Amino acid sequence: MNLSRFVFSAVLLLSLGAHGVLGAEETTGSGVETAIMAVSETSEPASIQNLAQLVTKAAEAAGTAQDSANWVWILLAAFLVMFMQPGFAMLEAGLTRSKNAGNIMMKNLMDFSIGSIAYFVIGFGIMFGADKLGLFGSDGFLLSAANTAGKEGMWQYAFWMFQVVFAATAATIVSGAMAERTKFVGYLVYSVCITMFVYPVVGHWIWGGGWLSTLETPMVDFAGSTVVHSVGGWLALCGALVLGPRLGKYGPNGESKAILGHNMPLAALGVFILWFAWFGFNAGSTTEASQSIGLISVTTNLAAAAGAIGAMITVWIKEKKPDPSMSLNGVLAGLVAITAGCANVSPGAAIAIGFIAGILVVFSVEFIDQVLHVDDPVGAISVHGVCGAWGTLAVGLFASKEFGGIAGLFNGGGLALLKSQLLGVVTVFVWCMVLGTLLFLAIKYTIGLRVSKEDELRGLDITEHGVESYGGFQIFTTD
Amino acid sequence: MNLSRFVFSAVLLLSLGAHGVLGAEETTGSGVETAIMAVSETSEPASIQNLAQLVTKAAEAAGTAQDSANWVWILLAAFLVMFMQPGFAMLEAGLTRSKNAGNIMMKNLMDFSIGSIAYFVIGFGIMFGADKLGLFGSDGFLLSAANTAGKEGMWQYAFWMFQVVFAATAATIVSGAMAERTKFVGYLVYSVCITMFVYPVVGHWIWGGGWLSTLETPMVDFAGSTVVHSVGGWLALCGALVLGPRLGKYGPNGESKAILGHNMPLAALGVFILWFAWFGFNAGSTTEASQSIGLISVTTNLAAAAGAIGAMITVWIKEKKPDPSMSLNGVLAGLVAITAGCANVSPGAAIAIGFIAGILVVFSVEFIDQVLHVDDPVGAISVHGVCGAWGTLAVGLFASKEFGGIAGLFNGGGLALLKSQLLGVVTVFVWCMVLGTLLFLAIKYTIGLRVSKEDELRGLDITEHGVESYGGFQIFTTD
Amino acid sequence: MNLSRFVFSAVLLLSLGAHGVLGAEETTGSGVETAIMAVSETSEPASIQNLAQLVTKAAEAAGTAQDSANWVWILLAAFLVMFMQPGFAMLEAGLTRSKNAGNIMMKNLMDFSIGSIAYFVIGFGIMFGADKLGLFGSDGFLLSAANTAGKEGMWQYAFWMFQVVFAATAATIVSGAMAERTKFVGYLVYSVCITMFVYPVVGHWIWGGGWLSTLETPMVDFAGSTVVHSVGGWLALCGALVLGPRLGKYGPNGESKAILGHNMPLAALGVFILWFAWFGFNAGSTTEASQSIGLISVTTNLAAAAGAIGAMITVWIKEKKPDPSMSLNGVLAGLVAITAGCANVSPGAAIAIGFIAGILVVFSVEFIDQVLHVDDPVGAISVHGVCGAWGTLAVGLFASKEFGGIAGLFNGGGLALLKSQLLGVVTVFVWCMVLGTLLFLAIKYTIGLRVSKEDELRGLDITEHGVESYGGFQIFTTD
Amino acid sequence: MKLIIAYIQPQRLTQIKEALAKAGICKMSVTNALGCGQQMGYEENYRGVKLSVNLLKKVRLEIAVTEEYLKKTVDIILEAANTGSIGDGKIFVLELAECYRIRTREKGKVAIG
Amino acid sequence: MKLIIAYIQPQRLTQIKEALAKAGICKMSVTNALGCGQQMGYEENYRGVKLSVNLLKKVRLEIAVTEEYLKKTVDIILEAANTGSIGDGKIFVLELAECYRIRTREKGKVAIG
Amino acid sequence: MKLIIAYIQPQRLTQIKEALAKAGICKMSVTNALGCGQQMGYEENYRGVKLSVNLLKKVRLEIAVTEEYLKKTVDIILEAANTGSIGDGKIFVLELAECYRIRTREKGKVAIG
Ligand SMILES: Nc1ncnc2c1ncn2[C@@H]1O[C@H](COP(=O)(O)OP(=O)(O)O)[C@@H](O)[C@H]1O
Ligand SMILES: Nc1ncnc2c1ncn2[C@@H]1O[C@H](COP(=O)(O)OP(=O)(O)O)[C@@H](O)[C@H]1O
Ligand SMILES: Nc1ncnc2c1ncn2[C@@H]1O[C@H](COP(=O)(O)OP(=O)(O)O)[C@@H](O)[C@H]1O
Repeated sequence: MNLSRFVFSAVLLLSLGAHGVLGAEETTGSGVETAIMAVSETSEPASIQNLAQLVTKAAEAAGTAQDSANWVWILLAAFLVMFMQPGFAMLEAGLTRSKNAGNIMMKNLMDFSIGSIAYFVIGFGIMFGADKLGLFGSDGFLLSAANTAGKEGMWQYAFWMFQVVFAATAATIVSGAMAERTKFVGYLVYSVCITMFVYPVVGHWIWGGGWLSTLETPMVDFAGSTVVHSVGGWLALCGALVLGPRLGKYGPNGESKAILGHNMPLAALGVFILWFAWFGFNAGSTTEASQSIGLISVTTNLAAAAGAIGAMITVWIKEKKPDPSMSLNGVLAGLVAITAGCANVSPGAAIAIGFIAGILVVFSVEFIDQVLHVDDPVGAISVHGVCGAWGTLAVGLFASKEFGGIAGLFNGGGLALLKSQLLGVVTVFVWCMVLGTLLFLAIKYTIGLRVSKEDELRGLDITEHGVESYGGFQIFTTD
Repeated sequence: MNLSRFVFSAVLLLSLGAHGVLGAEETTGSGVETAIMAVSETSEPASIQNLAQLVTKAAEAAGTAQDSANWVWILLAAFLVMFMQPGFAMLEAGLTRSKNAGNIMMKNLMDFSIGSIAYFVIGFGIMFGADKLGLFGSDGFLLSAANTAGKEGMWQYAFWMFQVVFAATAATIVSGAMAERTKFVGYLVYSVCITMFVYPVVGHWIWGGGWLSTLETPMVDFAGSTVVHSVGGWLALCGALVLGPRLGKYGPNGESKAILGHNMPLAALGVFILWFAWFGFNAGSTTEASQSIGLISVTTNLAAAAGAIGAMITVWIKEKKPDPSMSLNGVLAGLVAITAGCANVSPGAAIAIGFIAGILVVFSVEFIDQVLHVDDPVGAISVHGVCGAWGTLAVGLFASKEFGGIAGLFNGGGLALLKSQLLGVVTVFVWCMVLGTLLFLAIKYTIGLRVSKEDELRGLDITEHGVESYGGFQIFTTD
Repeated sequence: MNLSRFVFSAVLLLSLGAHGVLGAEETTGSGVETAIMAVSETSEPASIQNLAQLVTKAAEAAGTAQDSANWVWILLAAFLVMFMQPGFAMLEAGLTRSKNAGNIMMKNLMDFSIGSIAYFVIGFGIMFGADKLGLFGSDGFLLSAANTAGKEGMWQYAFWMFQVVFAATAATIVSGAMAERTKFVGYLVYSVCITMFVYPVVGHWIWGGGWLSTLETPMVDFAGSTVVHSVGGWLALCGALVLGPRLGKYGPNGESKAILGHNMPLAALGVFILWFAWFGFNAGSTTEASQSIGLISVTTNLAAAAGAIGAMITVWIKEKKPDPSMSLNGVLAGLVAITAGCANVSPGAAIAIGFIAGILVVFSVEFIDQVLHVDDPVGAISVHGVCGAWGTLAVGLFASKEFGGIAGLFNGGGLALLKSQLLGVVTVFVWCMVLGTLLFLAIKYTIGLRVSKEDELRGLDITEHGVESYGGFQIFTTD
Repeated sequence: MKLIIAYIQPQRLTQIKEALAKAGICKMSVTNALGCGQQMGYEENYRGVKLSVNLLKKVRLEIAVTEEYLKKTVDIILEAANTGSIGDGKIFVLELAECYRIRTREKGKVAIG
Repeated sequence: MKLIIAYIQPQRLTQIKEALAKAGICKMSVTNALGCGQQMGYEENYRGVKLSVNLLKKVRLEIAVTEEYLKKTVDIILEAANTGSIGDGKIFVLELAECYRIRTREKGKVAIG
Repeated sequence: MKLIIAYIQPQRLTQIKEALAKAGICKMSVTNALGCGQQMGYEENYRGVKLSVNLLKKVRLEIAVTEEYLKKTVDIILEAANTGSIGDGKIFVLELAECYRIRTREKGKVAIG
């Protein structure tokens, strides 16, 4: 009969469709045969009962296929965000001196390594575990919520993978502002503390069901302008403050001196890598293969572009030359700023947010350097702290119902959202400044945060790691 | 009753399957509960009516899952193509002198940045807007065809993201041929013009429903050997012609002199990045997660490999040594050549196309340098222009019904396709040469296209951007 | 009637869902219209017959959607693994001297290029063709099993793409141990032999249905600790043995001398790229978009992190300084070690496996250098050979039923698995050492394996490729 | 006329340059050099192997002066380059037979400054 | 015998080498140097901070000659190195007490060329 | 006192340093240099264009010695630097008018070693 043929093929196809979940051992080819055999054995007559069963299976298969797409997407995104590590490493190395390049590599390598373990053991639980008082999570340590029994348990692995790379990003940001003078062992200690505690707490507040996400108008920080970038930026500020400027950075009268980076192509490569990886950061923050990932990629890209343009024009006007390192900072400024609102604003608004961030970053870098006299070799405080705050507030201005379901001030949403955003920005600032200052002071007065004057002059590569980074190259250094 | 249980679970699973479109805010975990509740509330008795409804939902879920895969694929491809920017930047910097490395970074950074905005405002509309006379598109500016109301509107965002990175690639190709002597502000201007107008018009002809795509035998340029690469290559030729050679490139008797690149590992890194990213370029041009992406990746990879081998052998025979920079060009030659036909030819044909491209690029580089006396530091004209043309014509020779549904000369398809390919190659050449020459001359006689002799000698890093790229490194330069 | 409306929409949606397989030419937009038209034409009354047909189509669409996800995943993974090539190239170049950097680029470029062709022509058939005696495959050369007729044929393309990048990885590993003294033409020859024969045979034994995969307790090497890495590592050992140490590597009394690498940031970039790409290597080895890819990514990441920590601590204790190059080796040690068991062990076990690998690699590097006096500039033998063997054995210890369905010694599985693992490790070691020694000796006594003393002193860049890699840079070399 | 060659610690270059400039000695040539002397170098450790580095980074100054500036120049360098620790470097003074300014083809004392 | 030390503009090296070769002077040693003199340097601007660069890239030639070649060599350099603008450089001539060719252990005038 | 300048093949540096050290001459300054002489250079080929490289890598030693050490030093270098092939380099000896040790402000012979 015709019908049973259909039923058989349906079962066959369903099995095929579903075989994505059968386990990895099985090859695609063999899946087909198994299915055919299964069908041959169960050739019962077609009935509405059978049909219903088949519909269920079809639905199951469709669900599984969507799950597969979700898994692929979140892991692709996680891999991309992991790739931010070399992005930051190359940028930081490029904008500092050659005598510290190996130390920078070690820092970026080890903060991700130690951070991965720390986030596995403690951080993830604090961020996404069962909420306590709206302040922190309290279970799920050691990935205990994950298991291989079913989809939910399996999802935990994928989700953790995505979250750990975010945690490592927050930690690695700090490194840039403290470059060229921080003791390696001190670096390791504060890096662990950040991934294990300081960052996860903020993450819990905003993403993990904590108090900022349960406000009447919950704070919107889609991919983490505040959660990741501001946290990194403000901690960088604490670190640079406690640490003090590099030798020779400020003259006797407090005038700022330029300390040139040693490798512009490396720095640019870093920024290109970051731009590339940021698509995973923002569009991946859907954590599923929804259709909004296209829109998010567009806003992300336009903001980055506008940020570069904004910074280049600003520095061109101010300093008469289009400074490469500032333009690179402009890209990151745009990216950091759009991170909070990438799913909530129009492409046009994304350009505005990015462009303003690009302008802001130039003034901020000069202000922090020349007025505050805080020495931040790569501009991390301005890029991540200041532009992260700006981007978070910008959601309160530019958010549009059409995109993310909630409207900001400029789109008729009134001040409600802006207030929540401001509240988030301020409390996270306070949290980071307090915790950060305590943390860095504690390290300073115990194991030590800064290398000796001689070590700084000779460079951390030799003094901290016993090896030069550019063996054979003649490098002219007068300090 | 048994049936209703099935129905319930079907609804449950459908909801799960479909939850990929529910918006990003919602976490996977909560989706399950919502679905269960929905089912409990609507526990009507099972009937054929219900069943049909469920089938619809199952079908809907399957469609959504496929959409998800498509979205993931096109965006993955777009990200990869975006990553071509550092590929080109590193290659160009590596093959030129250290005194211009920062300028090259700025050019590649800013052409993508400004190009993104220009393509958003104007270019995309000209390329894909409603056709006028088969020549250009006329609406869809500022992404006005995109919206969040439904799938089609959402798709526009993803599609734009994929297209903008192609536009930027065309623009950035030009940079290499004009390296080490172009005024930065002139660069910015022509770069905008290319992304905004010159490239989108050609794109419209071939991909946007323009006249070359409506020929009786439409031209086949699957991923853009002509649309992207030849356009870039011919514009590079115009640029290099108008600009003239670098100081010291040709001796008093017209003999060509070697100007060594400064960083071979950087150049090689660039080519490896481009090879990696090219999979997005070619296989992504399906714009959907179809099964042909495997085949396209295979042809792409084999052609690249054959191109490298072809170029290495050729230069080894001609010059007695396997020159690294030529072998790197060979990879790109193979990649550029297979781009048009990657979905239309067999793996064996791909090897042939790539291998010939590899041979071609060596002779072309030497011809353009030593006979035409056009100074193209990185070989962009040969790689993108010449091999782009070769690859486009090769489709007319090697295309096979089995792969892309249309046959070329060698597979019994006669001359029809070859003629269309030739027509496309020639008209695009003419269009680019005319527009390009006008454009570069206009810039030359207004804001200026070339830096002064002194600036060229000192290097563009210091004169155009006020900063050295390799601070501290002792670099021996006699020019 | 209500029902037929549902049927229509179902058909419509199914067409949409399935349109991913319709071929690449068709744009997404036009797919919709086609489907609507198709429905309008076939508006027959709804019946159980129709419904069954629709269910079949829904199931088909779901299957297709899952296929799409599988295709996307395996290709994404293949692209990532391809990206290992620059990873290895940068690492190897960074840890060796500047005078050989261009040669290293050429080697890595050409082994992938020539290897791609060799694996296409011969290797793939030997690895996955019809089994002969459990020892090698015997058909499927030139990708003859692939075709565009249906899913199975199409899958072959995708599968080949994934496999070729693995083959190239095995070949490229050898390069590092033989760096700075190998004749380029000799390199090309052995590289082809490895991709064409030595590697595919082992691949067949373990992955292609050969004897190690048909043991009572089949050997488990999920992503290739043995198949890829040990093969590469042991061949590297043969190569380094036959070749002898670099000039000046050992003093007159056999004391080992340090030969510094020339570019630490480049080496670190290489390792970061490898870490990133390794997610494709391991999680991609499911070859389908199953839910286990999350878990595999987690174990991979944790083992890499633990490897870095293990190596850093070990070298810190032994040598008083946290050596960057050893820490970089530690990452790779962890990654290589987890490769066999990434789908079969718990995250906690992954940390243990990686950490031990990190310790092991430090001792192994020093033992091979200072006791065996085998000169391996980048530590390839220790990283890939030794840690590959360790990782393979570790599956026999740490495997857990919960994860991959089979238990190792520590989880109540007894010695069965460990024995199979040991058998695999030993036989692959013997195979590689015998074949490798024959191969390298054959090359040595025919075309020659090592460059002359003068060429080695001047560097292979100039003598083998006629060009310097760092034009203009002042490099102080005393050898 | 004399040609003064001085090997100094790199980090003292700026200081010396400033001190000399104050005394009206603004012309000099600088190269980077490696020095080996009493300052014994240091031991690095690369991949488990000891590596003794005994060529240390120095900066080499070359300053042509007239006799009248000689003492001043030497004194200033002795002053500004002194850190008091081993490795501070040396000053060598050579007889300068002739000196030309390429631009003007001037010769002798006038060409020096 | 004399030892000629010349600081020149980098871009003139090729020209000078060719001119000297034509006159039969093919032996010389070259190092890169940084010079500071009347040519005041320039100001860069890095991340908003002024940076004055006053050590400019020069090339340093060292040529040992016999007395008879002295004038010729100096004249050729004066000629070929001259661009007429500040920063063209200097030529210093020192007395050369002795000269050896390592390969042959020759000594004195014969060892020079 | 004398100032010895020696241009040597880079690969001989270690050997020479060791030989000198054995003879108690441990102080010297080293720079990298490019040399052009009888050793004609070589031809590279870059992207199909001939490129003649005639500046070859050399290492330049500068050793200040007292008269008594002069012959010993020169002999050791002549010995240890000799490979017997063209390009082995030269030794130049200059009169050293004065010498100062910056650290101690010592002057003359005592300052040399
Ligand atoms: N006799 C010499 N010839 C050449 N250079 C010397 C000589 N003595 C010292 N130098 C240079 O001076 C530097 C400092 O010398 P060193 O002996 O370490 O310190 P100090 O002069 O303070 O005792 C050395 O690194 C070397 O560059
Ligand atoms: N007295 C000096 N001692 C050492 N080097 C000098 C001296 N005077 C000039 N030079 C070298 O010559 C270069 C050119 O000198 P400068 O004064 O700028 O130009 P000019 O000689 O044309 O007036 C300087 O950069 C420096 O390298
Ligand atoms: N007259 C010279 N002046 C300066 N440097 C010289 C002179 N002659 C030789 N040299 C240096 O010595 C090196 C070796 O000289 P070359 O003529 O090639 O070999 P050889 O001395 O064995 O004949 C040259 O590369 C150069 O650096």
